Formats: sequence, structure tokens, C-alpha cells
Amino acid sequence: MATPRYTLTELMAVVAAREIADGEVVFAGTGLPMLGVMLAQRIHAPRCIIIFEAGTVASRLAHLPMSVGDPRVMRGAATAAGLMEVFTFVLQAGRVDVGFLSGAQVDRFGNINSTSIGSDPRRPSVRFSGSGGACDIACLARRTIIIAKHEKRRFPEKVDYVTSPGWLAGGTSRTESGLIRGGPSSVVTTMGVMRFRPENKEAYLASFHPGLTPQAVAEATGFPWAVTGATETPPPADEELRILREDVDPERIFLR
Amino acid sequence: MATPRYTLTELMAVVAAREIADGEVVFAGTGLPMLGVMLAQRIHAPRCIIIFEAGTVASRLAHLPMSVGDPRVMRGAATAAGLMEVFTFVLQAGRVDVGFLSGAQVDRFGNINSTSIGSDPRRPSVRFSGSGGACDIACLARRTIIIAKHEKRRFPEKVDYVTSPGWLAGGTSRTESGLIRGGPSSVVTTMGVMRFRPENKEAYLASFHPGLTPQAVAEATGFPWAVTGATETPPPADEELRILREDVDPERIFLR
Amino acid sequence: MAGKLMDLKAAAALVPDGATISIGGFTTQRHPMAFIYELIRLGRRDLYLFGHSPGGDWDILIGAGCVKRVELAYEADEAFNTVGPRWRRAVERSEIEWEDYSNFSMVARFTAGAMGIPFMPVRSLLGSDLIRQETLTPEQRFADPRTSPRKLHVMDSPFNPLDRVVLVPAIHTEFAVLHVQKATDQGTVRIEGQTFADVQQAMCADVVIVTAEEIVEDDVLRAEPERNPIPSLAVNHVCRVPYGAHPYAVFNYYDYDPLQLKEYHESAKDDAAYRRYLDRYVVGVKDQVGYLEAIGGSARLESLKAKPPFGYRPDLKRRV
Amino acid sequence: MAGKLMDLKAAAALVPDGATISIGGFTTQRHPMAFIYELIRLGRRDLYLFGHSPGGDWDILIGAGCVKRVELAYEADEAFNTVGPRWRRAVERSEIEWEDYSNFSMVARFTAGAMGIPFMPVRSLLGSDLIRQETLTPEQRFADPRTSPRKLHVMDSPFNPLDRVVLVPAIHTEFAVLHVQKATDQGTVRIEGQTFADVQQAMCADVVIVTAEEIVEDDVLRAEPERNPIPSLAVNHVCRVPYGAHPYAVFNYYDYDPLQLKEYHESAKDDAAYRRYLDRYVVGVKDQVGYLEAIGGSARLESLKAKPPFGYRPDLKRRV
Repeated sequence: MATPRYTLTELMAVVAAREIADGEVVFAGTGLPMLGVMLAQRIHAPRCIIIFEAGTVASRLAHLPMSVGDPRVMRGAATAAGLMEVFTFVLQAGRVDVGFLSGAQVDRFGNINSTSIGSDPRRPSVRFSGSGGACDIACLARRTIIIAKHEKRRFPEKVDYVTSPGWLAGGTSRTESGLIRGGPSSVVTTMGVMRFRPENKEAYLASFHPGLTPQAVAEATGFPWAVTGATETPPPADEELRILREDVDPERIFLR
Repeated sequence: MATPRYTLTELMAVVAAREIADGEVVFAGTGLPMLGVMLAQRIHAPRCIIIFEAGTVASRLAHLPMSVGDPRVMRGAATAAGLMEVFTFVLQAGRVDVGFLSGAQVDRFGNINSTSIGSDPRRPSVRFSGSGGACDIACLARRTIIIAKHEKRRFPEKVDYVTSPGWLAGGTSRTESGLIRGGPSSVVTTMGVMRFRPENKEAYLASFHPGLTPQAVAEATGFPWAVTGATETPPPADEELRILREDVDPERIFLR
Repeated sequence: MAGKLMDLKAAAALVPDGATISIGGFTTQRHPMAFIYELIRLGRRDLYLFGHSPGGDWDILIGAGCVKRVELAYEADEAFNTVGPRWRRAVERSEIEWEDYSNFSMVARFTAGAMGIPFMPVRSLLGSDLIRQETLTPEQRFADPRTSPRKLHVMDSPFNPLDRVVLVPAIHTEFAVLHVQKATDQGTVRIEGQTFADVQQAMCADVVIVTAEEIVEDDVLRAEPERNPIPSLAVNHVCRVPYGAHPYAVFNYYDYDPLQLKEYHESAKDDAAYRRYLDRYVVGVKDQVGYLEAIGGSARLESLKAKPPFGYRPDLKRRV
Repeated sequence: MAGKLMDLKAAAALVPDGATISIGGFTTQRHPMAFIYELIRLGRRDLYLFGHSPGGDWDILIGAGCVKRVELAYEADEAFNTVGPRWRRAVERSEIEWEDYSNFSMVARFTAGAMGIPFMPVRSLLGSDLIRQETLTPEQRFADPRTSPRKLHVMDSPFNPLDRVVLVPAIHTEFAVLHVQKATDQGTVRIEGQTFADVQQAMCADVVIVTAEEIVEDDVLRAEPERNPIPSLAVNHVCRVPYGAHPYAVFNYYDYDPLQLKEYHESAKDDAAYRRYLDRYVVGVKDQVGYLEAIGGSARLESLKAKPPFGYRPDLKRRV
């Protein structure tokens, strides 16, 4: 078997980067979102601004951080302060265009669980880290992009715990909850890209990754959804891969 | 007539300074309070800490400021920030021992008016600057010291507008209003020092300035109050006057 | 990159009649006076001002007839003048609409707006006439979305019914105008000394205009991001305006000007004298260069220059 | 003046069993680890921890059996380990009590406490199970004044009935413990880089203990008061603790230690291995000097030293 031209992580980073428009303010968490936003800055979105919740605005990263509290996020920052300044003056005030989220479970309306598995969160079978800033980003960014591993048990009909609200029960339920903006625009998975119909917030498959079929994606998903009409995800260009490997993550922190 | 050994302003500054204990945190406004706290620091209260509402903590003043926003308050400060940090982290959080206040009118319960004269504040006969931070200090310092010119019209039964709440209507009325601490401990006037009985917050004359009588003070006051039992204000010591004139205000900013 | 630098006159022209605006600084320091003078030259009318402790910046604007309504805590230059002369007359003659708050409650209102919440709870104001009295009528409030529908709201804490707080409503303005020490063409801003409420005023405004003593390279300010308290993404326009706060002080740059302040305050007590002051220093000169010439040019400015390490002028003659 | 300097062991001994405490830093930076190790050596029990995004500081304390209850948003070392191993086991085995919030809501709670108000309104949490689900029972809350009587309260704004916010209750702790770059015997504190929520955590505590890489002269820090964000009057005790945050990073001083973090995380997945880790690095050594020897002494520490102008170690081998 031939060595594939790119890994799944590389593909996902490239797909995530393409979701960011130039000039946008991006609230980035650790891992794939950092790869995505750094790649976007180096290709089509040189003026996008990175916000890290631990307290920095507009970093010019020289080295990939391993946490949002990493000293590396200080490099070239325009402002350094604390979480409160970022969460209020920037995020809650409506200045974040795109937030990235991930989690252990994602449901058909883009609700995310990163708290625990089991029906009673007081007696979980598996406990995770908890929300961190994810709930806040999900509530207050203008739109969110979700990164997820595509497995049937990770894409259930309903998540065990809504850590980060997506479109809730679809339709107008998000607005009715009192949330004033936001909602997931896409879910970049290991198998494809999920989006939501504007009129009712139902999930549909927008693209499937090279080598897969819509049917394969549907079978790896725990809820019924529209997968016809999906097109193949455009594969990473050589230039995207080169920049990702040589400039963004030469240490192979996340590209492993 | 012989030249008096000290001016009324000098006497009041000395009396105000004596109200400050060592180690106390003092919220100081422009004018006599600055003289008082700087004098106290140089005599009996070297560890008292000066807070200015425009954003500094623990200044080591080299020159008398002419406003709380004066660049002079930056000298030797331990922290410089903004009004919000001072009003919340320091004042509202209960860390200010003494606040100084002044105003155009003071009533028998130490309520102060620095807003306007007239029964309808929408159509005042005389308009002043307004509260500034005075209402906040009156509400939130552990105790306040009021500085006032003693004239009958300035000491009415009731002030035209309660800019800065004192003991309100006396008794427990201050606590009942929802205020969680504070209240005036003394009023240093051009004629003497007024204090308040702990049990019912009624004003009484604690001391009258040298050369005056309790009766003269009573006649210059617009409400009936207890003036018997008052003693003469101890006059400024030579050392107090020397420090005040030579170290605190050699430019004669307020000592005029 | 396009850059955010703009000419001062062009920046002032962005503010239309009837705009809501907050102005940086505190009584005697860091007011964007050159910008204020441009607003007067432009003859702006019906402005809505929001502030905590403004000084002559508001006073001269009010006197020039530019202002319709203010929400404030204090209007004076402290030891230089315990009440703004034009402010006082405008109120006593019913030429202006206003609402009184305290410094803390006004700054809390800016902070709520900056944070994106509808109100901020405070423990101040209780027992005072700032709660009981309102200068604006409910009709004035409801007729005009530029003012909060209510002055404030007293409530007991849902976590302890014996614990009372005052909710003060958030402020959002169309413009915030600040004067600072250093800024860059990318909108990075350095404030030296006290920040007053400049950060919150900036963050609750739709458009932020910064006038600065110096324009420096962006990398210079990015070397110490802890000292740049306003996220650059919130700053829209940056103007280079040396001595832009005169006659007020700018920490590390120059002191307040006691001569000019005295002349202003004495003039402003009298209608005709105030008009002459305006003619001589503001409307009778073309721009900031003309203003600096009129007040005495480089000789006067040199006499105000700050001395390290003080950040002000220790030998300044202040009682003139 | 008496000065606020104190020996680390004496400072740790101030914290009694059952104390409420918040610990500074964020996931991989500026945790007061040397102080944490002392608490473990002292065998403290039943601690109540309040935090936003702690990392191994909490994880090792929880594993050592020091903790009764936590209120938090996140417990992990981010890319080094996506969930704290001891935290995870303690929850899954019901060995600990906890309540879940988000980072913003926890920091808002610290801020409310620091500001002296009973709650802070936020627009987050709505629609999530962080609102609908509570881990602590009402009985647990009412029986214990160390926890707020209610998790949160949803309300509509009195200024606009269509505007909904969540009020999150203020936090007050008996202790806050921070690790910073520089401090003085007068309690003046310099934080370089991100401040996280250290300032608010300090201001809502009865007793603030600061451990610092360096003790410097008070005048040095007072020369730049804009960079000292914690009013010194709130700081009670200052301890000199070089490498006090190891294995976590301190901006401008040293980087995180990937070898040590890997050893901790791998050990902490297994009860016996975790015990051996504790024995080897914490309870089996007398103090911070012993700890630094055990982790490899000056050779290891030298390899982590930050390089100007980065403030971290650009050539650090991070995937080990």
C-alpha cells in the first residue's frame, strides 16, 4: 500500500483553515484549531486575529503553543491581560467571529459534550476535563466550528450532557434559550464536513473526505441525516501541506 | 492685632490628620484631605496608605496633587490602574478605612449635598459639580470624615439633596437602606469638630476651635444640637505646622 | 496593511450632530482637547455626552452649544475650579438636559457596556438622592433610545434576600475619543499612568478614535503587551496630535498649564469673555497648530514639559 | 517596616484542614507547585478548591487525598494530557464532591467576589446542562457555608424584559495562593505575561500568599506601577521560591518540563505508580530543594531556562 500523501490530522487542519475568512477574529483552543488558524494566516487570511482565552489578543505566534496558557502565546501579542478581559471585552461583547470547539460527543444539532459519559453526571462512567471555555465560546462567538472524531458512539442522537450549546433542539430553540448570537456553522470530522440547514438547523453532510462515500459517513453516525448531495472534500494542496509541516508545526506537536 | 500663629486651613489640616490612625487605608480627595493624609504620614501614621480614585494605590507623594487625576499621584505608587479597580477591588470590597468628604451643605446626621441648591434638583438655584466619587466613598468606606465650612446656611436641618449618605435619618436608618458599612465619624469644620452618638447617630459638638465658644458654634448651625461638654480643639503644635508648611505644601497650593 | 492613521479633522468630521459620545481622561489629565476643539470648529450640535469626571473638555463643549444631554458624576477641574462655569450656567438656565450619577456608578455603567452585559450591580448609591431623584423624565427617556429606559434598579440578591444591590444600566455610545501617550498605525495603544475609565469607554463604543502624542512602530508596543490595555481590534482610527490634551496634563509628556486654565476659568464665568476665549483659541484659529501658536507656542509648551523620573514638571508654578 | 516575607513551609502551615482556597495559574503555567507540595507534605485534608482551568496542581492534590470539594470549569494539562488522571478517577470513584461551571462563569464568580458584589451577570451558560444539572445537592449546599446556597440564577433584565442573563454567585475564599515572577517584602507584585484570573483570585481571598521567583526591592516595582496589578495592601505573605512552578512554565523565567509532565501523567493513571511518584518527588523529600534535586537538579533546570526575547525555550524538545 502506498504511503498516503497526507494524514487525517493534516487534512482536518487544512479543512479547518479554509473555514476562516481573512480579517476574522478567531478564538482558538489547543490542538487542531491552532494548526488551522496558523495555516489560514499563512495562506489566505493574513489579517485574521487570534484570541487566546488565557489573556492574549493578536499574538504573532513563532512556535505552536501546547496550551492557551503557554508562554508561547505572548509572542508578538498586541495586548496581554487575563481571562476576564478576553471573555468580556472581546467574546461576550460580540467581537469574536469564529470559535473552535471539540468534545467527546456531538449530536445532530451540534450540541457538544465534554463533561462526562452516562445518564447521571453525578455518577459518570467516564469523566472528562469539563467545559473550560468551550461553553462560553459556544454561547458567545458569532459562529463556531466543531472538530470531532467521527465514530457512531461519538455522534449520538442526543449527547449525554450539553456542555456547549449548539442549535439545541433545532429551529428557534437556541434563540428562545436566551442566547443572543452564534451557533455552529460546521463540524469538521475525521470523515467529512457537516453543516446545518439555515431554516431548521438540521444537520446535513456537506462533504466527505477523499476515499470515503456518503454512505460510509452515514453508517458511522448515530442519527439519521441527509448525506446525499455531499461532494468530496477537496484534498490538501501541496502548498498547504508544505506550510503546515514546515512553518506551522515543524516540531510535530500535533502533526504526529 | 497680632498675626495668628496658624491659619484656619492649617488648623483644619492638622485636625484632619489626627483623625487618621497608623496603618489605615485612606481614600483621599483633592484639597484639605490631601494635606491631612500627607501630614499624618509624616507624623504619627507613616504606614497609612493613600488611595486615589483615578487609579492609584499607595502613592509616595513628592508634590501635592491638584486633582486625583494629577500625574503627581503616580509618584512611588505601588499599583496604577483605573477607577473601576479602585472602586471595586479596594473601596467596595471593604478595604478603605477612612474616606474624606466635603460639600456645600451638611445636615445633623452627616448627610452631604454637593449637587445643587433648591427644592427641585431639576431647577436648581445653584448647581455644583455633582457627586464625583463622594457618594461612593460615603456608602462604602468603613468610616468617613467630613470637611466643611461652618455657616448656618451650610448646616441646615436637612440638606437640599443627599449626594453622599451619612446616617440618613439617624438610628438604624442607614443599615435599613441596604448600605453594608460605614457612616461619618466626624465633621471637621471651620469652627470645631462634630461627632455622632453611637446609639442614635445624633450630632454633638466634640470640640470648638481656639478662640471660639460652644455657643458661637451653636449659633452658626441651622439645627439644634448638643454643644455642652465640648472641649477646646488642641491647637496645632509647632512641629505639625512646620511639616505642613515646609514638607507638605511648600508651594502653598492649598495653604493660602 | 491599510493602517488606521487618520487626520484629526477627518476623524472629528466622523461625529455627526446628535451623536452619543464619551471622552477619555479625568478632570485635569488626558482629555482629547484638540479633538474637542475640532468638534466646536465644526459646529456640532445636540451631542449626548456620557462621562464620570470630565473637566474643561465638557465645559467648553457645553458652552459652545454643542451638547443636548449629559449623564455624569462630576463636572469641574478640581483644585483649579470646583465647578465647570459653563456647565453650571447651562444647568441653571435650563439650556441642557442631564442625569446625575456617581463616579463609581458611571464607570460601572461603562464597564457593563464594555463587558456586553445589560447592567452592573453596585453597593453604592443606596440611601442617596441619586436613587430617589431623576432629572430626566420617563417621557424623555422613552422618547430617546440614546438614554436607558430607566435610571437604575434596586434589587435584593437571589443568593441572599438580605443583601441589596443597585443595578446600573450599561452604556453604549457611537463614539469614544481618547487621548493617550503612544499608539500605532495598527491601533495598538499604550496608556502610561492611571487608565481612568478609558479602557471601558473604548470597549463600549461602536467607533473608537484615539489621538496620541506619538505614533510609534507596532513592534515597539507589542514588545510589552501587558501595557497595552485596549485590544487593538476595537480601535478604529488613530490620529497623531502632539500636545493634544493641552491645557491638561499627559503623564510622562507634559504638565497641566495653570496659566491657560486660569484664563479659561475666569473667562468662562462670563458669557462675553467666554465668547472671546473661544474666538481667540478655538474658532478663530484654523487647527491645532494655530491653537498651539495662540497659547504661546513652543516657549509655553517647553515650560510644561515633563521631567523624568517624575512624569510631570516638579518646578511648575501652579498658583498663578 | 515589618515586611511580608515568610518561609514557604511557614506559609503553607497557615492553611488548616477544611480551608477554602484558590490557586493561581492556568493549566500549564504559573501554578504555585512548591506550595502545593508543602500542603501534601503537611497532610492537609478536606480542602475546598475553587478554580477555572487548573492542571496538575489540583490533580496531584486530589490524588493525595487533600481535597473534599471542588468548583471548577476544567481539570487537565491541555495538550500534555486532556484530562487530569487523578481528578478523573476521584470523580468516577465518588471520592470527591464537585460542581461544574465554565471558565468564564468561574472567573466571573471570582471577579464578583473581588469587586465586593454578590453576583456577576453573564450571557454564557444559557441552553447548556451547566444550567440544568447540579452535582451538589441543595442539602450539601445548605449544610455548608463554604459553598454558595445556589449554583446560579437566571433572570431577565429589568431594563429590557427580552434580555436574559445568568447571575453567578461571588466566590470568597480564606486563601489565595499565587506564583509570580517578582514580588517585594512590602507585598508589591509583578506579573509578566498573561495574568489569568490571579488578580481576581487574590482580591476575593481573606489571606493572599504569593510565592515568587525573585524578591526585588520595592522601589524597583514601584517605578512601573502600571505593571503591578494586585494592590499590595491585599497581599499578606510573600515567599521566595525559585522554580516554584516546576514542572509548569513561568513566562520570562523557564518553560514547562515535558519530561516531568510525562512522568507525572503516566504515573497518575495508576494508583501504585502515582504513590511512587508522590514518594519520590514530594513526601519522600524534605522541601523544595529536595524536590529540585529529585527532578534532576541544575542540569534539568538549566535546560528549561527561558531565552530572551521569547520568554520561553524555543529549542525545547516538547514531544518526549
